[in-house]
Formats: sequence, structure tokens, C-alpha cells
Amino acid sequence: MAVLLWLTVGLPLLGALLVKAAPSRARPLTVAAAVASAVPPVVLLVAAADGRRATSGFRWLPTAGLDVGLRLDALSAAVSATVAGIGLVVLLYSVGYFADDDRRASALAGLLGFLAVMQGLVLADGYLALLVFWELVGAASARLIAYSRDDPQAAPGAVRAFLTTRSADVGFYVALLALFSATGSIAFGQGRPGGAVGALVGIGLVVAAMGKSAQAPLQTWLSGAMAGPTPVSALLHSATMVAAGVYLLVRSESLLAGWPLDVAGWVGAVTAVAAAGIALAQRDLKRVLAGSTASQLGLMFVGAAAGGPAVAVFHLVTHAAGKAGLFLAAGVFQHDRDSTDLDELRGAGRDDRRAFAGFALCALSIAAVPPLAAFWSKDHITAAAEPRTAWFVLVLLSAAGSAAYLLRPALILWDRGGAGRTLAAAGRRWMLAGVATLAAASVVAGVLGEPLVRLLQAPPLPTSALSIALSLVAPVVGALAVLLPLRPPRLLARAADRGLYAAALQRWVVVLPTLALSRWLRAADDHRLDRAVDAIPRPALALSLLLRGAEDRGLDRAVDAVAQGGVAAARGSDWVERRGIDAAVDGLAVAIGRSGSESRRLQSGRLYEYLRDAVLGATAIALIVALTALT
Amino acid sequence: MPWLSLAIAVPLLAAAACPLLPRRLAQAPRLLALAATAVSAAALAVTWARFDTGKGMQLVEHARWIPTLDVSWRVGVDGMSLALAALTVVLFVASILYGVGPRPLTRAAAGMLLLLEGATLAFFLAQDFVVFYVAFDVTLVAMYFLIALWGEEHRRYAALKFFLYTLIGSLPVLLGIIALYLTAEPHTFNMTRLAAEQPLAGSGLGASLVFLAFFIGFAIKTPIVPFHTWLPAAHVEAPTSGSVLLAGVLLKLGGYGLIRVNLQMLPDAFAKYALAVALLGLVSALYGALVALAQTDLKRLIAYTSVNHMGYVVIGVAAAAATGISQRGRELAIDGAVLQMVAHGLVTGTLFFIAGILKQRTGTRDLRQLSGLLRPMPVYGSLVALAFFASLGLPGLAQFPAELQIFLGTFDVWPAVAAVTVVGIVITAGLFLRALQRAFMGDVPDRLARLPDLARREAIAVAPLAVLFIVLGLYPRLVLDVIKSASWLVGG
Amino acid sequence: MSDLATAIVFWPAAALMLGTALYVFITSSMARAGLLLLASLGVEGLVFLALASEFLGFLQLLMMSGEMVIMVFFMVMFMPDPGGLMGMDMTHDKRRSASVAIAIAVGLAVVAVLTDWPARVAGTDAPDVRAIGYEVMGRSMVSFLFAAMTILLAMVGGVLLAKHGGRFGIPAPAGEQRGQEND
Amino acid sequence: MVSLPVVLAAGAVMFGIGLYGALGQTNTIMVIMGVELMLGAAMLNVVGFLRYSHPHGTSGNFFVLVVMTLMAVEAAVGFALVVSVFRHRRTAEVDDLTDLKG
Amino acid sequence: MEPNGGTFQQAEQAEHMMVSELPWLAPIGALTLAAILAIVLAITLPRRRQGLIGWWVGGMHLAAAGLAAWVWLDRGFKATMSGTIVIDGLTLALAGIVGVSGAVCIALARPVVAGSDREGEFYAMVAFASLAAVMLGAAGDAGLLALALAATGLATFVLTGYLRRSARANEASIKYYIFGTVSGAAMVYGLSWWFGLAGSTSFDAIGQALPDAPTAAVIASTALLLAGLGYKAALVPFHFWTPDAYDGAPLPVAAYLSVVSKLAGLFALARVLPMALPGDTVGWSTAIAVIAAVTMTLGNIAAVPQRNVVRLLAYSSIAQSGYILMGVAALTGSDLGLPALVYYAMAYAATNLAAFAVVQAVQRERHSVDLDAFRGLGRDHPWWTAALALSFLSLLGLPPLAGFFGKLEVFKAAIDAHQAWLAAIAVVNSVISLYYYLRVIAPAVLDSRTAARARAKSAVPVGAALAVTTVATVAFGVAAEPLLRLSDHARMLVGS
Repeated sequence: MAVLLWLTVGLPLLGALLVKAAPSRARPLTVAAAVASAVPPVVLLVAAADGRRATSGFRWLPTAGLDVGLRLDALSAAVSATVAGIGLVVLLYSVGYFADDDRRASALAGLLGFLAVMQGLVLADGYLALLVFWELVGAASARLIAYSRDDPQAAPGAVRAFLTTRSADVGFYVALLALFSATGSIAFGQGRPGGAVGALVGIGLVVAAMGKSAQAPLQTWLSGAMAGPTPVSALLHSATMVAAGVYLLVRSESLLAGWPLDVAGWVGAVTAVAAAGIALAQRDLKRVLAGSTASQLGLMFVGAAAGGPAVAVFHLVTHAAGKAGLFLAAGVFQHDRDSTDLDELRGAGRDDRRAFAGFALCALSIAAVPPLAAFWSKDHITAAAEPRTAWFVLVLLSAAGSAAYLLRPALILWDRGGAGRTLAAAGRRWMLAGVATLAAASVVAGVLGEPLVRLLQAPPLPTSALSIALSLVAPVVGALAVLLPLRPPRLLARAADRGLYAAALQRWVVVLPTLALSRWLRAADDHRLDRAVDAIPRPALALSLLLRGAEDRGLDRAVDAVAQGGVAAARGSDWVERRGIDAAVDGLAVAIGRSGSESRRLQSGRLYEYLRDAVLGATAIALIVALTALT
Repeated sequence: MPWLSLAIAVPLLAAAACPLLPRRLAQAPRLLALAATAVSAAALAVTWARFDTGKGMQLVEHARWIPTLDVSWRVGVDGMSLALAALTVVLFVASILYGVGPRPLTRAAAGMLLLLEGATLAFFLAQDFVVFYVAFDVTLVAMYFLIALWGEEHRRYAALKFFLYTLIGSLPVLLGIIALYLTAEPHTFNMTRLAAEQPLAGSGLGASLVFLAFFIGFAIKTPIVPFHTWLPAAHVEAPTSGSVLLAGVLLKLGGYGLIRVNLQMLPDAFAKYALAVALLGLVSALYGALVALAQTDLKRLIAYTSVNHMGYVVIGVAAAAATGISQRGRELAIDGAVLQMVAHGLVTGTLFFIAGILKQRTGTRDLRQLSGLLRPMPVYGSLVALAFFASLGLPGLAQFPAELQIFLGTFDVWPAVAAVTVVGIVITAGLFLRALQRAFMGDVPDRLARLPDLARREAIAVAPLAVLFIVLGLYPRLVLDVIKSASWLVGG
Repeated sequence: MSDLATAIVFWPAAALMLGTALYVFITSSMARAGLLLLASLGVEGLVFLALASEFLGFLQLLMMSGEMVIMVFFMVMFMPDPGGLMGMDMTHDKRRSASVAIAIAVGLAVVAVLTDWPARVAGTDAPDVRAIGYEVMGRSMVSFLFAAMTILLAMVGGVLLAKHGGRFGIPAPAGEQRGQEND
Repeated sequence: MVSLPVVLAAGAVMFGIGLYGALGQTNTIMVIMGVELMLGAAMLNVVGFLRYSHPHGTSGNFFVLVVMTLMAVEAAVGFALVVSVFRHRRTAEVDDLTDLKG
Repeated sequence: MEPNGGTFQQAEQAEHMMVSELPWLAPIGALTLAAILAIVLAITLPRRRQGLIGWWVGGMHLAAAGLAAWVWLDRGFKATMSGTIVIDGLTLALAGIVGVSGAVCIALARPVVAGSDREGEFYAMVAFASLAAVMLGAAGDAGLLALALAATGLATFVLTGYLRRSARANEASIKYYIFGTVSGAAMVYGLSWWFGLAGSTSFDAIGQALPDAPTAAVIASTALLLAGLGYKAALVPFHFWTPDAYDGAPLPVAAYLSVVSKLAGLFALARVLPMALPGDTVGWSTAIAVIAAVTMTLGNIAAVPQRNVVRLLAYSSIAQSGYILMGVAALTGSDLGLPALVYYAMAYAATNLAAFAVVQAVQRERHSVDLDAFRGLGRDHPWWTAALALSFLSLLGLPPLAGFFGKLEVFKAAIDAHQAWLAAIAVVNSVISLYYYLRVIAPAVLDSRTAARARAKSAVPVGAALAVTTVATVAFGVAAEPLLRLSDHARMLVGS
């Protein structure tokens, strides 16, 4: 088992090194490495399902307790397998995505390297190893975001991503220090120490998880990270790395039990709604998806806080498949239109129907349309949140939002108004295969709930009639909110007349009722109603615009302001540096020089003055001696 | 075979031989310097092999020098000495390979480098206070000439400042040494004995004054804010190898002294002022990072990060001196501090080489004038990124375990200090990424588009350092098992 | 000498001595000053005599009569206006010099007067002049010899300085060039 | 009646006069005279002590001899110096000697 | 030791002792012989051969140093001549230093005075001055002390004014003369009071009387004594003549003044004060410590703006007096004071002579002693530059040069004597001194050649002196053991 554990980390790493070493053979090497890397996690998963547990570590620092190692248990096996699966798909997709890129070796090696450290993070045994991989994952992420040399947003995005997550990592450090200081151990599964130290541990870990998972108010880095190549976004910023925060919460359940998890839940619930609003207002497809990711991760936080590990991990898995699929499909459109701007992408789905099919399937899954995968997992979260009304409301709002923000790009993609051009790109087959795989996964992953519960030996997943009902209603409301106000009735009618949506939507039973509803609303021709309905989304829209504005201006500016404040402070201290201390020292030198010049005046060259001064000096000495002798 | 004395003496003798080399043989100084350093390295390797990690001060070589004052040539190693001596040799090999001033290495430059090397080794290995002090000051002179002769535009000013500050630091140390000498009965300069006997243990004002004298001296060398103002000037104006050695080796003199003298010989006094020292270290760490953030000159930026990193060392040492600390925390803190010195030497050495190469290629180190360098210089750029990430404490690279150990040790006694210190890692991350973003990413202007990538000579000088800090980052016990402060740090 | 005789000689002699000494620096004539100094120091010999130091007193009179004559010669040779006909002022910074000197004199006098000096052991008379001889030829022999060396030194040195254009008919050496001025 | 303090006071006054000469006179010769007076004051002190405190202090007698010698030799060298300087600079005024300073 | 002579028996006894004690006076005798024979030779030898006198006097200086060593090793210490001359560690060390330094100065002077009109007498004057300097340090009697002070002064006045056609030399000698005689007269006045308090001019007797004597009189007389010896040692506030005299005097004479006559004054202080004021009477150690602090501070500060290297060295030597005086100040409080004094004196002699030798070499070639004259020296004369750097760094006190161990010793003594504040002031001063020492070293080492210059005729004696003193500067530090042992064994017969 130990060998398998290390292989899980080692194989992708080896692959990365090989690809880096032989860039001309990047493609075959990547494929081989990707496939090989997927094997050990699967074996591990089987073993874990079989009840096998293993750890393999060594003493990394001489002090007792500071070991570093990997472990196999149910949680790590499950997440590791997810990572491996998504990783495999994304890597194969990438082979196609980067087919025309002459620096593909770098990108592929980067992805493989990321896969290695991500597996390390998942399999890490103890908080020290977790921290090591946690930081490495962040660095790998920054490197991959900054991959593009043409996009002026890439470098700043990478920097912001790394800095934001690292700031949050201070929490991890502090938690680790506090934990070790209090218990002398950094092993998983400990209870939280009491007192202030325990509070530090709790807060620190939650903050770290928030940073990694882009939870409010630290979510801004995620949209900046979209400047990276799309496969990177798919792998890192939707499916795996950002889920590390959720993983940390689940992993640390025993440490965080109680108020820290409540805090996490609140953060998650708020983020779920806020990020949904942000997603709704983005004009860039990938940024929409980024907002959606943050929102879904918020749901996972709620799940972890309210429902326990199985709930969160279940959603993690289904979301990973769906969101990665969305990104991969977005990547296809991006290749088609050489952009991810929604205006540019208008009609791209119609031009590339296969990709759009995958996109739509995954979107429906994320939007929690039954019986697709994410419906089930999200339903459990909703059910788990039911006892806490506030969370419950927020979760439902976000569910509605998810339908809205996914429907909007879907509509645009399917619009006819687009340019209708498709760039012939190499490697399409790889890419479409990837999209297809994940779309399929999004359809079927819903069955994983029960096995997961058994694997994790968790209590049965919560569910309730109310939650199912409201879960069903929420997306519909969300979809309506999009369909009604954003389509002027005339346009909508024409679109309906032309069967604009029919071809697409008929295939998806879930959207049909929505469309029917919209038709009914139009048929009612009730201006008041129209207006009333119109009025509902308006505040939402305003809110989302506000949030986006906050995102772009407020929070970003706040972050920038902090940074600028730091820089200003730095400049200030630099000024102090140059003017203050240094000047003091230099001033001292000047003073010495000046007193030297003054002392030259004593040496006037006039002998009688010398003599007189000598006499006075001698007298002074005598007086001093007399004073000391007499006292 | 007196291996340690050999390691010190060979560079010094070679330095003395440098003026005698024939002027015609242009390569001779370089080869001589390399050969001498190789001998030193070999002698240290033998020592490393013979070193018993379980014991404290060992392999002591001893010869009478001035018996009247009980001054001896006394050199020996414990974990800290050995680790830092090894670091010294490594950095000198790199510096000699890289060169100073005009190429090939002139006789004078080779002589100064070798003199500096011998003196630095003597300092780390000395077990006699006079040898210790002599070495301390000889490094000062050699470095002064290195800066003043082969430095950059304002080299005179910087060299003078360096000389001045270091002298201000070294003279109180001399007073402290004398005070220790006089309080020991019988009078002795033997550091091993002084550490064992602790003649000033428990004595109030005197011990505090002596502590203060040593502290000022080492604080200037380390440097601790506000005694650091010599550092940016010296680092910026020094030639590349000079900066490397200054940051990589000479700053360690201060940290080494703090541990060797203040902590080992004056633990009582240190315990009294531990929190104050730690706060100074904390201020250094944060202040250094903040000031570095505002720099546009790459060398200045690196220089200030040295203040930051050495601030961690000071915090660790202070924590180890505090009364409330557990044995485990103590060892963690000191192990971490020593490892941090080693790691910082390797990483910052690399960084200064990087800055030197940059200046040589582009004629400027002003980050505002640079952009997109990764494109013409991918290998170099990757090296820069690697070194930057190492310096900001990324796991897997050498400074992470060191800083983590310091944090762990410090948290044991002052959680608040440790927690605030951790904030420093964010600022360093910010400043390095800013620099990376500014100079290495984005569009590349035409004038920078055709820069040659890393040359072989440069790669040979820098690669060993990079390899070492990666290896140390992956498996820090390679050095930590040797350092093993538990075996030589007397329990306080 | 009895106390009375001492007093009779001492007071006038001391007054004269100090008066002439003071007048040395008041007169505007170099020659007069020299003669006054001669007088002052000669009278000091008288004071010595009054204080029962016959040997020293006579020696002082002898020395001064020789030395001061030489001094007068020098003054006549080298001084502007040696006769003091123009009444030139030879002082500078007179007030401050005077106040410093007065302060020092008063200070020393006060300390001297207030100090409880060792008293003469009663009943022991001063030894006769031979004792000085024994002192010089015994205990202070080496000092005496060294005094001789000093006189030799002064002679050689005095000649060296005073006589330009030495034995070999070459001029005295000029200065080394120091780079700031021309010698 | 004469007593030791009287003698010493006279010595102090004489010393002061000599010092005044040394400080206040512009001419080197006059300064030398001041020095002579200072030395004379020292002699006077010793003679006073010999009379009133230490009649057996023969070393004091020798000390006076030494001082007399000093007066002679210092004057001799001093005059020689003045001669030398006067030849070259045509002046023996102390106030003219201010090239060396600072 | 008799406080007074005065009887026939005493005289007879003294004569017997004198004969038996002659070996102890051998170093003094050698110098006396050197002086007398030098005068004879100066009168008799033809002009071309006057240089031989230099060899003779220089040789006898070395012989005196050798004899001092012989006395030390073979005869031990003794208060001779009824205590008027004290031959002990202090005296013999001074004799050794004076012997060797005098020889070095003669070597330096040889090219300056060669062929001049009074060459032979010049060497004779050096011999006289050295003799007087040794006497000054050896004097155990006020009379001899006054004589020796005056004789040292007179001989060096003449040497300073030797270049008679130089206005600067004239001025220097006049100033030096007047300052010296006035200070000497003041000392004589002070000594007269000591006689009054003790009834004898023997410092031994004075030392028995002064502790119980009225304080005011003791203080006043001691202050007057300090004026005399302090001027010789160039202590503030009696230092004013120093820069002017060094500046005007021939360079070898300036070197001589800065080493021989200064050390003689300091050694005399070290002898007289503990002898006459035993056990820190009237707190003189503190007073000396204060003077030391003021001296080093003023010397260093005043040296900073100097551009004339000779004046700079003059102020530097004032500062060095301050450091040496730390040893004197520690005499009562610590056993380490005397060894520190002796070692520092030796180290200082070697170092300062090396510095003056370099300056003289530069002056001979470039006809200037301005800082600019040192520019680019390293390219033209690497060995000179090495000597310059080594000697100036030694003056600064950098290890492992002689000056460092000197500082180590005096700091040790000061701290041991509970004068740590003085050591702290000395430390600050060392830092200040860095400014001006580097001001000379830096242009010499760092600047490139300014213009091609004709190389001066090489003067073998100067080169030899330069080599010897530089090697000594290094060797006294690296191989300090013999000298330190010697200093450690230096004892004073009376006093501390």
C-alpha cells in the first residue's frame, strides 16, 4: 500500500519531469503519465472500500511528532480517486487543447506537477504534510495561471491568486503552530485543545479553507485566476484545488467541531448566494463559471458544517465532474472563437453542437436538475441545512441562482446572433472526448451517494420532502428570472416562434417546463404581472451588479488598497530608512566632522593662546581633582 | 591530521601567495583560489565524516599561541559550526567560479576572497575568543576592500559605511570579550570553558552590560533594525560575489555570535531581555519585508529580505533564551535558526547571483525598466522563480523547514509573537511576486528581446546552490541531524 | 642668621625682587627689561642669603651677573628698538593674560598660605655648606653628571642653531617640501 | 617677621609675574624672561622650605642647583633659536609665527 | 634609598654603591658615550664622512637596547644611585624602545640631513635626546626629573629647528620651545612644593609624605607636574604644540617626537604618579582617566578634517597618547595596567614609525604630504601601500596587528580597574578614528594612478626602516607572545 501511496504522488511528478525533459515528446508522455497516474488511486480506492487503511511516513524534522507521510483512508481514497479521474480527463483534454501551442510541454508538465502535489495534499498524513502540499498547490496554481504570455491579466491574476491564498494560509500556519504547541502532535483526528489556543486552531483552519476555496470575502482571486488556460481552470479552479478547502474542513472535522464549523457554514452560505449573484453579472464565460464555483463551494461548506463529511464530499465529487465539464466545453468554445467573452461567444454552441451538448448536460447537473448528479448531492445539502432556517434560505437562493447564471450563458451560446465562425483547431477530438466523459459523469455520478456513505462510514445522507420540493422549485425560479427580464417580449416571441429554444430545450426535459412557463406568462400578457415579475429580478440584478461592482471595484479595490497600503507603508519605512536612521548616522558623521573643524579653531597657531588654554586646562584639571578628592 | 586548521590555513596561505603569482599567468589566481577552496572543502568533508552527531564540541585542535593571556589557536566543531563552515565553503566555491571584478580573477581579488574565506572559516570554527575576534575583524577588512575595489558606482561610500558600522559593532564585542575574560577565574579566552563555566551567571548589571555589548555587535552584523542601515548600501554597491558572500556568509557571523556567545555564555542575561530581543527581531522581520516591498532595485530588494530572514533567526534565538520555553521548543528554535542561516545563505546567494547576472545583461536592476524577461531568458527566469519561491519560504525548498521550526519554537513561549511573525511570509510572498510579475512577465520590449540566457559559467556557479537548497528543502535532516542543537546547547 | 636679621634683609629684598620682576614686563624697552630681570634675579640671591642659604644665594648672584649680561647683548642685537626709545608695546592680549596670571598667582598663594606645611624639627640646625657637596658628590652624583651633559647639549645645540653656514661653508638646510607652501 | 607662608606667597607672586610675561609678551626674548622668573619662583620656594621646614633636605639644595642650570641652558638654547629665527624671518615676535595652525 | 645625602658617610657609601651599580647603568652609559663621541667625531671627521656618525649613533642606540635586554635578563631590576635612578621593567622597556626607535629615526633622517652643514651634530642631538628620554623614564628624583625633562626638550627643540632656513621649522621650534619651557617651569614649581611637603626630592620619600599631606597643596602641585609631563606626552590640554611642531619639523624628527619623547613622558608619568602618590592619593587615577578620555577624543576629532597627513598623524598620536594613558590610569586599580602600558608603547612605536616612514617615503617622491599625494600610491608602490595600510590599520586597532593587542591590553586593564566607561569612550574614539585613517588608506589603495611621476632615488635606510617597522607592526601582533610576556614581567620597583 505504501508503494501505491507514493506512486500516486510520484507518477505524475515523474511524468512532469519527463515531459519537461523531453518537450518534443510531450504529447505521448503526457498521455502515458496521465493514464499511469490514474491507476494507483483507483487501486487505493478499491483497497479502501475493502476496509484497508495504511500510512507511510518518515521523520522529516528531527523533533518528535513532526513526521511527514501519506495515508490511505476512506476520505483520502475517495477524494484522491476524484482528483485522479478529473485529472486524467483534463490531461487528455489538454493534449488537445495545447496541440497548437509550442510551449505545451511547459503547460502539460505544469498540470502533471499540479496533479502530483494535489494528490499529495489529498493523501497527506498529518497537518505538516498537508501544509506542505497545501502551499505547493498554491504555487503550482500561480505558475499555471501565469502561463499565458499574451494575456495581460495572467500575471496579475496569478499574483493575486497566490497572495490571497497565502494570506489565508497564515491561518493554517498559526493553527499548526497552536496545535503542535498544545498537543505536541500534528496528527489528524485530534480533538480541539481548549482555550485561546484551540480558538486559534479553529479560526486558523477555517480561514485557510476559506482562502483556498475562494469563500467570501476572499473569493476575488478566483475570477482573476480565470486568466489561466482553460484546462487549468477546469482542473485547479473548479474541481480539485479549490475543493481543498472543503477537504480541509472535512478532514479536520474533529478539530473544528462546534463553532468553527458553524462559522464555516455561515461563510459558505453567504458565499453561495453572493457568488451566485456575481456569476449572474459576469460577461465572461469563464468568470461566470468561476463565480459558480465559489458558490458551489459555499454549498459544500454548508454541507460540511451541517451534514457531515459524506454530504460535502458527495457534492464535491458531483460538482467536480460537472464544473470541470463546463470548463472543458468552454475551452472548446474558446478555441472556436478565440475568446471567452460572452459577446464573442454568442452562438458558439449552435456552431459546435456536440460541445454544447456536453455543456448543457453539465450545466443542468450543476443547476441541480434531477436526475442529474448534482441534484442529488445538492438535495442532501439542502436537507442538511433545513434545521437552520437562515442557511436553508440561502442555500435555496443559491440553487435558484445557479440555474439562473448557467442558463444565461447557455442561452447566449445557443443564440443565433453570433458570428458563426469556427476556427479549425487541432486536437478537437481529445477535447470533445473530455467534454463527453465529464458530461457522462455528470449524469451518472448521482449514484455515488450511497457507496460514499458506506465508504466513509458516515450516517445516512439526510433528505426530506420539503427540501426536494424546494430544490425542484428553486432552479425554475432562477431560470425564470433569467428568461423573463433579459428577453424583451418581442424578441422572446420571435425566438419562440422560430423554435429558437425548442431544438435545444426539448431535449432537456427540465428546461421545457421553464419555457412553458415563460410562454404562459407571455400568453397571459398581463402587464402588471409582467411588471411584477420584471420587478422581482430587478433588485436581484441590481444586487448582483452591486456585488460584481463590489467584486471589481470595491473588494478588488480593497485588496488593492491593502496592497497599496502595504506598499505605502513600505515606501514610508523606506523613507524613514533613507531620511531617518541613515540620516541620523550620517548626521553624526557630519557632526564629528564639524566638531573636528571646530577643534581646528582651537589650534589657532597663536602661541599665547595655546599657553593660555593650557593654563586654563591645567586649572580645570586641578579643580576637577580637587572636587573629586574633597567629595 | 589537523583538518580544521588545515581548512582555515590553506586559504590564508594561498591568499598570502597570491601577490607572488606571476602576472603572465592570467588564470593562475583563479585556479589557486579554487584549489585552496577545494582543499578546505575536502578537509571539512573529512570533518563531516568524522563528526559524531551525538556529541557537542569535538575534534578540537589546539596549539598555544599567547600563553601569557591564555590565548590559543583553538578550533573545533559542533553542529552549528560545521553547518555554517560548510555553507561558507560552498558559497566561496560559487563566488570564485563566478568571479569578482574583471575576468579572469585578478591576483588581488583572489587574495581578498581567500583572505575572507580563511577568516570566515576561522570565525565559525574558533573556540578561542581572540581567534574569534581576529577573524571577525579580518573579514571586515577583506570585505571592505572587496566592496571598495570592485564595487559599483558608490562603492567608496558603501564600503566606508560597512567598515564603520561593523567596527562600531566589533568594538563592543571586544569589550564584552574582555569582560568575560576578566571575570573567569583563571582568566581565559577559551570559549568552551567560558560556555561551561558561565562566569557572569547571575550577576546583575555587569552581565547585562556585557550582554548588551555583545548584542549590539552582533545585532549590527545580523543586522537587526535599527542597526541595519549599512546593509542595503553595502549589498547594493558590492560586486556580485561580494553581495553573495556578504549576505550568505557575513550576516551569519551575527547570528552565530548571538547563539554562541549571548545564548551559550550569557543565558541568564539573555533570558531577562529575551522578549525585547524577540520584539526587535519581529520588527526586523516585518520592517525588512515592508521596506523590501517598496524597492524597485532588485539588489536592494534582496538586501532587505535579508533583514527579514535574519529577523526570523533573531526571533528563534530569543525564543530559545526565554525562560518559559520547553526543551522541545528550545531545540526547535535553535535548529530552525541555524538551518535558517544555512538556507538563507544558499537562497540569498543565488538571488544575488541572479541580480548580478541581470545587471550584467541589461545594465540595470531597476525593476521598473524591465519586463518580460522570461521570454528571452527562460532558464534564467525559471531559476529566478525558483529562488524567489525558495526565499518566500515555499515548502520543498530550504527555508520552509527552517522558518517553520522557528515559528514552532517561538509559539511555544510567545504565541502572539509567532503569530505576528507568520504575517511576514505573506509580505515576502507579495514582494517577490511583484518583482517577478514586473520584470519577468508581460511584454518584452525590443531592447530586452535578444538577451542571452544563462551562460555556462554562471550556471556552474549558481546551480550547486539551487540544487542544495532544493535538497535541503526536501530532506532538511541532512543538515539538521548534524546541527542537532540538543547535543551542544546547554540546557537553560 | 637670626630671625630679625632675616626680616630686615628679606622684606626689602623681596619687595625689590617682585617690583623689578613686575617692571620687566611693564617697561617698553627690551634692554631695560633685561636689566630689570637681572636685578630681580640678583636680588633673589639676596633673598636666598636672607633665608640662610648662603651657598645658593652667592651662586645665584654669580650666575645672574654672567647670564644677564649675555641676555642684554642678545636683546641689543636682535630686537627692534632695543633702547625702548619709541616706547613700543610688547604685549598682546594683555588683560586676559594678566587676569589668568593673577588668578594663578592668587590661587597658588592662597593654597600656599593656607596649607599646613611641615614644621621644622626643633633643635636641628642646618648643616653647613659641605653637606651640599656631599649631596652633589654622593647621592646626586649621576644627576650632577647628567646636568653636565645637559650643559654640553645646550652648548652644542645653541651653536648649531645660532650659527648659520656651518663648518663646511655650506648654508643651513632648507625645509622639506610639504606641498602646501614654498619654503 | 618672616615666615614660610610669606616666602611661598612671594614665590607665588613671582610665578604669576613670570606667567604673565610668558602669556602676555609678544617677543620671544621677553617670553624667555618670563620663564626665567617662573623658575626663580620655584627656587625661592625651595629655599624657603630649606629655611623653615627641612634644613637637612640637602637634595633641595641640589634641586636649586638644577633649576639654576636649567635657567642657564634654556636661556642659551632659547637665544640661539631666536638668533636662528631672526636671521631667517627678521623678526622674533611670537605673533608672527602663525603659519602652522589648524 | 636615602631621601637626602648630606653626610660624608652617605657620600662615601654612595660612591661605593655607584661603582657596584654601574652595570645597571650600561644602557644609559651607551647613549652617553654615543653623544660625546658623536660630538668629537662631528668636529674631527670630514664632511663626506659625517654619515659615519649616523652609523655610530644608530649603532649605539641599538647597543643601548641590547644592553637594556642584557640588564633585564642578567641583572634584574634595581634602584641605583641611592634611588635617584630606578632601573626596573619600565625603564628598561623604555630604554629598549628608545634604542630601537632612535635607530630607526636616524635611518629615516639619514637622507634628510645627509650632506647638510651640521650633520654630525644632528646625530649627536639625537643621542642626547635619547639619553634624556631614558633618564626621564628612569628618574626617581625630582631634580633628575626636571633636568631630564628640560634636556629632552632642549635636544628636540634643536632637532625641530634643524632646517634653519625653513620658516616652518623656525616657527615650529619656537613654539615648541616656548611651550616646553613654560610647561617645564610649571613642573619645576610644582616639584618645589613636593619638596616642601616631603623634605626630599626623592620620589620615594615624597611618596611617603604626600598621602598624609594637605590635599589642596598636593592637588595644586600635582596639576603643575602634569603640565610638565603632559606636554611631553602631548596630553590635552598640553598638546597644542604637537601638530605645529610635527608639521614644521623634519619628518624623521616628527617621528622621533611622536615616539621617543612622547613615550618617555608617558613612562615618566607612569613612574612618578604611583611613586609619589601611592594608593591613588587625591584620586589621581580618575583625573588621569579623564585626561585620557579628553585626549583621545580631542585628538581623534581634530584629526578628522586634516588634509595634511603629518598633522593628521600628529593628532592621531595625541589620540594614541590617550589610549596609552589608559594604562597609566589603571596602574593603581589593576595589575594589568603596567603590562598594558608597556605593550602598547612597543606596539605604538613600531606602528607609528612605520606610518611616518611611509609618509616620508611619499614625501620624498611626491614632495607633498597632502592627502592628494597618496592618491594612486597602490599602483606605483604596492609595498609602500601595504605598509601604509598595515600601519594605519594597526593604529586603528585591527587584529591581528600590533595595535589590536595594544588596545586589547589597555581595554583589559581599564575594565579590570573598574574604568569600563573609559574603555567605552575609547571604543567610540576608535570608531571616529576610522574616518581619518581610511581617508589616507582609501585613496592610496583604491584610486588609480593620477599621473606618471619620476621615482625618487631610493634611500636604502628609509626602505630598511620601513621594512623593519612594518614587519614589526605585523609581528608584534601575530607573534605577540614574547612581547606580552615581557610586558607581563615588567615590574616597577616602587609604586604599583
